[in-house]
Amino acid sequence: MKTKTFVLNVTGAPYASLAPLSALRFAKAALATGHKIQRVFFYQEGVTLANGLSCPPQDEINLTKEWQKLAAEHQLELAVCVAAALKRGIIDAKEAARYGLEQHNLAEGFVLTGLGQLVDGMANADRTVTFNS
Amino acid sequence: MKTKTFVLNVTGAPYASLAPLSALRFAKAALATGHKIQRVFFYQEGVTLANGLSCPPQDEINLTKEWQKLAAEHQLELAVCVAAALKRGIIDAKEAARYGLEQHNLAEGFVLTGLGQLVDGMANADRTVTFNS
Amino acid sequence: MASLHQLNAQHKLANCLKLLAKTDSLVLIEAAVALAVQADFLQQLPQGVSVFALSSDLQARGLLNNCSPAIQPLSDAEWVAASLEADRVCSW
Amino acid sequence: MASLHQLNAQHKLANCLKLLAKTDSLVLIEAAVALAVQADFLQQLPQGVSVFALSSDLQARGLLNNCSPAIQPLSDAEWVAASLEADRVCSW
Amino acid sequence: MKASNSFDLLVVFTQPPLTASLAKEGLDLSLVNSTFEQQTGLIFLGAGVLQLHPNQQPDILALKGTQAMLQALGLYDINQLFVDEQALLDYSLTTADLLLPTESCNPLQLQKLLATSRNVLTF
Amino acid sequence: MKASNSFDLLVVFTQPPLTASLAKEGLDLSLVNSTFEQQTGLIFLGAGVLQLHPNQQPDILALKGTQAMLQALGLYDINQLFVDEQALLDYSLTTADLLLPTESCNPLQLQKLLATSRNVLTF
Repeated sequence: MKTKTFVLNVTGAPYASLAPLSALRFAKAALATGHKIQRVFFYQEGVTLANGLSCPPQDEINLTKEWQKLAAEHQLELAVCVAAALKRGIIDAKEAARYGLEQHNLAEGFVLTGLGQLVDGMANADRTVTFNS
Repeated sequence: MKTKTFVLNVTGAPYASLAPLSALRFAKAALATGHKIQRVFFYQEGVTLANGLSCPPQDEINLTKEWQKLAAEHQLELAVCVAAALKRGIIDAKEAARYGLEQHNLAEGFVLTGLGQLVDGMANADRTVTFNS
Repeated sequence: MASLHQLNAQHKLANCLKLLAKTDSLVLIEAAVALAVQADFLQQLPQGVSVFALSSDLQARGLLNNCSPAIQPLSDAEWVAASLEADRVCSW
Repeated sequence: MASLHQLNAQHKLANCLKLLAKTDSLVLIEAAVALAVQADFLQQLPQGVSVFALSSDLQARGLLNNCSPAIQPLSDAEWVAASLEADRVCSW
Repeated sequence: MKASNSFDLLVVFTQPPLTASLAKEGLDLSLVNSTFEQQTGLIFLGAGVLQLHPNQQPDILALKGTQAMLQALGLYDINQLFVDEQALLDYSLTTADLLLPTESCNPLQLQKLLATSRNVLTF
Repeated sequence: MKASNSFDLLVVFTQPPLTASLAKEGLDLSLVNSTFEQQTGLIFLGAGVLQLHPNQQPDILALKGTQAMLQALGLYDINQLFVDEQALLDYSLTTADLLLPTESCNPLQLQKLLATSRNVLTF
């Protein structure tokens, strides 16, 4: 079987949708069957997965941590659309300083980036799969 | 006309829904026609309105600030369901300390509280109106 | 004991219709005002239901002039009044 | 040049059907697997469309045994393979 | 039939299981409502009847599901569950298949439940 | 007809105007896509045709709307807009009513657009 490259585009929020969970399942299955995940892009409500302050009940899955773990194991790029994130209050220390905010909340392992990274990914990957809310 | 009391229950997020905006319009119209808003309760995705780090584009409405302004003018209670908020990464300084987090993001004027405040409000107000996503 | 049904999305109509009694009222808000200009919308409702749509939501989407004459546009103040005239508001 | 349509909510079916060609495939995921046990679902599709549903999503909701025999349950690995067999994935 | 009872709060479930955390948050509210001694009635409407489908295994997806909360309803004196008769037909189910005892209602009965309850929330 | 063209990305709008920020984020993506010299086609499907309805006044709600972005499409060489023929009928519209020049397509033509495009995103 030939190795293929995927870009995953996650647009649904945790709790309001199953998008981050379905994308996680897809990513794990793709990696397990020998494929590559070139980039995971978080757009629209999907950016809220990158909120590092989320505290789910202890007996429930923590999707932000699951994605961080998978990304660390497989060197995945977790790219968060900066415009969508800032609107929804997902912000890193650098942007927070620029906006005069004393706090920040972008979870470790996620990077704020432009929409061009999604376009570039879609143009170059073998397959783009979107996970909507 | 007799003055009536309202409880508003906002369950939809800004950007993903118009719930916070419609509830704001309803609240302003109710106050302008002589009624009282006993409590505004934010539940489910509605809790994300209380994210104090949101930075909408400058030419777009900032719904968090609009609600803060209306609440200050009319001494409105902006009650945020604590369980729904913690899951979604909306947290005040006190809860952040309890969870060992260095950052927090609950916007000023909003208070984390239990679901009982919604039940109590529904039981006592003349009318409850929900704004869903 | 009539209810005011508050509908904010077209796809919720099917469930709303299950609880919509002929003595109830329906107010279209947000993007659901698109139903007010849809050809076969009114015939899906039980006879006797009063149908409203928020004026500002219609106008914002350019639909105020296309709205069916059987649907009454409401100002925000009239919306508040309608919520009090009914015995309860059922938001979908 | 067939597409795999990925449907995650029942209410999106009407729009999906507008772009679903008879040579395309459809995979039901998340809560849309409820369609797999709905009486009149299959007759709404064009003849010839292959219909899949994610096994785990069916099982999690107790629907695996009730699923129509015309609908093929897919493991997550088969889901990945199906996305590559098609020329593109259209997520609703 | 019980459908003539009057409730302080009617909670309406409209989505299939594991659609976001909607059903869970609706059940949370139902339980809290009951601790405030408010009479609570539950309606399972449309695809919402699947919330009561047996053999659910949410752990397959590492999710929590609502089975434990549904089982707890009785402890909170929430015993009045109504299901949409037409939805049972649509999904080839009968009340005997469901996780909990329920009463099957036609549209007029469902509408009467709404007409006699003080408040209503849909999930 | 243009519907035989092949696009790098097909962007499908399915929601009426001012439904969350969906349409805005779809248009943002379309414009960025174009700056990467990717051919972009737009389909307005179902209630999505109302995105092109004239006389929209989003400022009534203190919202921004997408009119300016729609007008900018031409500057980004995005000129291929396709609308769902059936949806025009459903909303009693013709292509002449719409904000921008579009091509009305039947289901087979819409399906052909999808079949000849590399990627597709729905909003």
